[in-house]
Amino acid sequence: MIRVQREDFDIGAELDALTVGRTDIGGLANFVGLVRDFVGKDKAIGADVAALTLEHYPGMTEKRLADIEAEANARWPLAASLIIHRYGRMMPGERIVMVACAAAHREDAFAACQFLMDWLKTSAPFWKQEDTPDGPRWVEADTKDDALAARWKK
Amino acid sequence: MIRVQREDFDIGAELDALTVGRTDIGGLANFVGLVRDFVGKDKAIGADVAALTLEHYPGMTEKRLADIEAEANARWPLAASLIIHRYGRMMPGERIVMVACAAAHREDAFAACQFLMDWLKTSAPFWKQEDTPDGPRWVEADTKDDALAARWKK
Amino acid sequence: MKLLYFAWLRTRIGRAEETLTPPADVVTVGALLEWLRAQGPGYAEALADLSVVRVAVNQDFAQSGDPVKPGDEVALFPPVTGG
Amino acid sequence: MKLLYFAWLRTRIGRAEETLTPPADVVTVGALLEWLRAQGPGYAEALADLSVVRVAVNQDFAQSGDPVKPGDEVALFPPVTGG
Repeated sequence: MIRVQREDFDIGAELDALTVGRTDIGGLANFVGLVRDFVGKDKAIGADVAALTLEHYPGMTEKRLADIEAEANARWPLAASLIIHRYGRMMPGERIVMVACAAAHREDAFAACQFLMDWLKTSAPFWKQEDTPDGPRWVEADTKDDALAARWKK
Repeated sequence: MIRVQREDFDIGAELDALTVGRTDIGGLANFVGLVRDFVGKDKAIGADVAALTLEHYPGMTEKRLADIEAEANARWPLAASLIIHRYGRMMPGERIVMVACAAAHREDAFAACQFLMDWLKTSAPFWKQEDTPDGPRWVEADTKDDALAARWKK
Repeated sequence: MKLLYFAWLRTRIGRAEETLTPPADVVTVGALLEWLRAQGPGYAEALADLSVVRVAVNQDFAQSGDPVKPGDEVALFPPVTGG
Repeated sequence: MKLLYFAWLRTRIGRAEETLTPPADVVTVGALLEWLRAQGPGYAEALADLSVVRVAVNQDFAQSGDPVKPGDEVALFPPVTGG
């Protein structure tokens, strides 16, 4: 299941809904992305971020997320999967994205969850703008994310 | 933080407690292990499991989990980490274990979370006994888990 | 043809969307980008470096040689940065 | 010396813990296991295949050559299966 929404989400409630009544799930891997208050690798050297605004492409964003989720389900035997991605303005500490994958075995759940995050980062139409002391700044794509996504190429 | 307990836990509340008030966390990776109602790779060929009993070694179990957590924090720059492992009798669908790692960047959070699960599976003193139609059965260690843990050897 | 612009392509071009009618010989993504670039200084600036411009045609990623035709929805945007 | 047994080692030996006084020349984990094995049929059965027996001395994993001494807490158990 995929959802693109402005509102925050409740991780515990979402995970419970994913696994409730199921007895075939051995492992549930989950990733949550949050707004950090600094840019780059290191808080000590990075600029401050006061807020983050996520822009998306209504229609294509949902389509891409559904495609990515279908690809994960084709590659790994998943019992359940979920992608929630927010858009709009968010403050540091707020949740941006959540990906969860449930499977009989933990390796499948972990691998699918990382795959979804890597692909989502490099192919789902979202763009981040940060409010910094120098004004708003569009986040540039990170080549490291391309490298992380490339490891899943078959 | 580590906890060894008989009671169930609330994933959402635990994750919220781990990240509340923090603005330096970009990624939160989480794994939850649950009781499956079948043995082995495949439900179609595996025996049914009616219940699972987890035995542990009070004292050493806590010590090992604390050591493992310290090792993860030495290897990756984690903002927060949590291991909760239950013992006692559980029914299919119940939560057994939860591992969560928060970091500025998602690769560190994912890697540390997988490391903790792999090490926990092969070095924390817990033993599973399954109730099957043929009676109680001690689960045998899986050589696959040894292989997964070995990838972290430096 | 419906054009959509996102992120800094939107701010540089100065609008989020518009309907344009390129000449009949503009039949590929690459030709469309070349033609757009000549439509004014905002377009020229936004499309100066095509290595940081991504294109979707009817909500699917498209390459320079892929076809475009009247009625298509064509979106231009920078490399994505979600997640 | 305090001995603890877990999982099927506990059920085969028939108790969870006991205090024993091995001979003075039992100074390694390996020697302790050999001596224990001779203490009765339950011990012999439980310790028949040492490749599936793990040992902890004072709550740290120990190998066959590691020392044991009076007053130690020595635990015997199968390979762990938690998580």
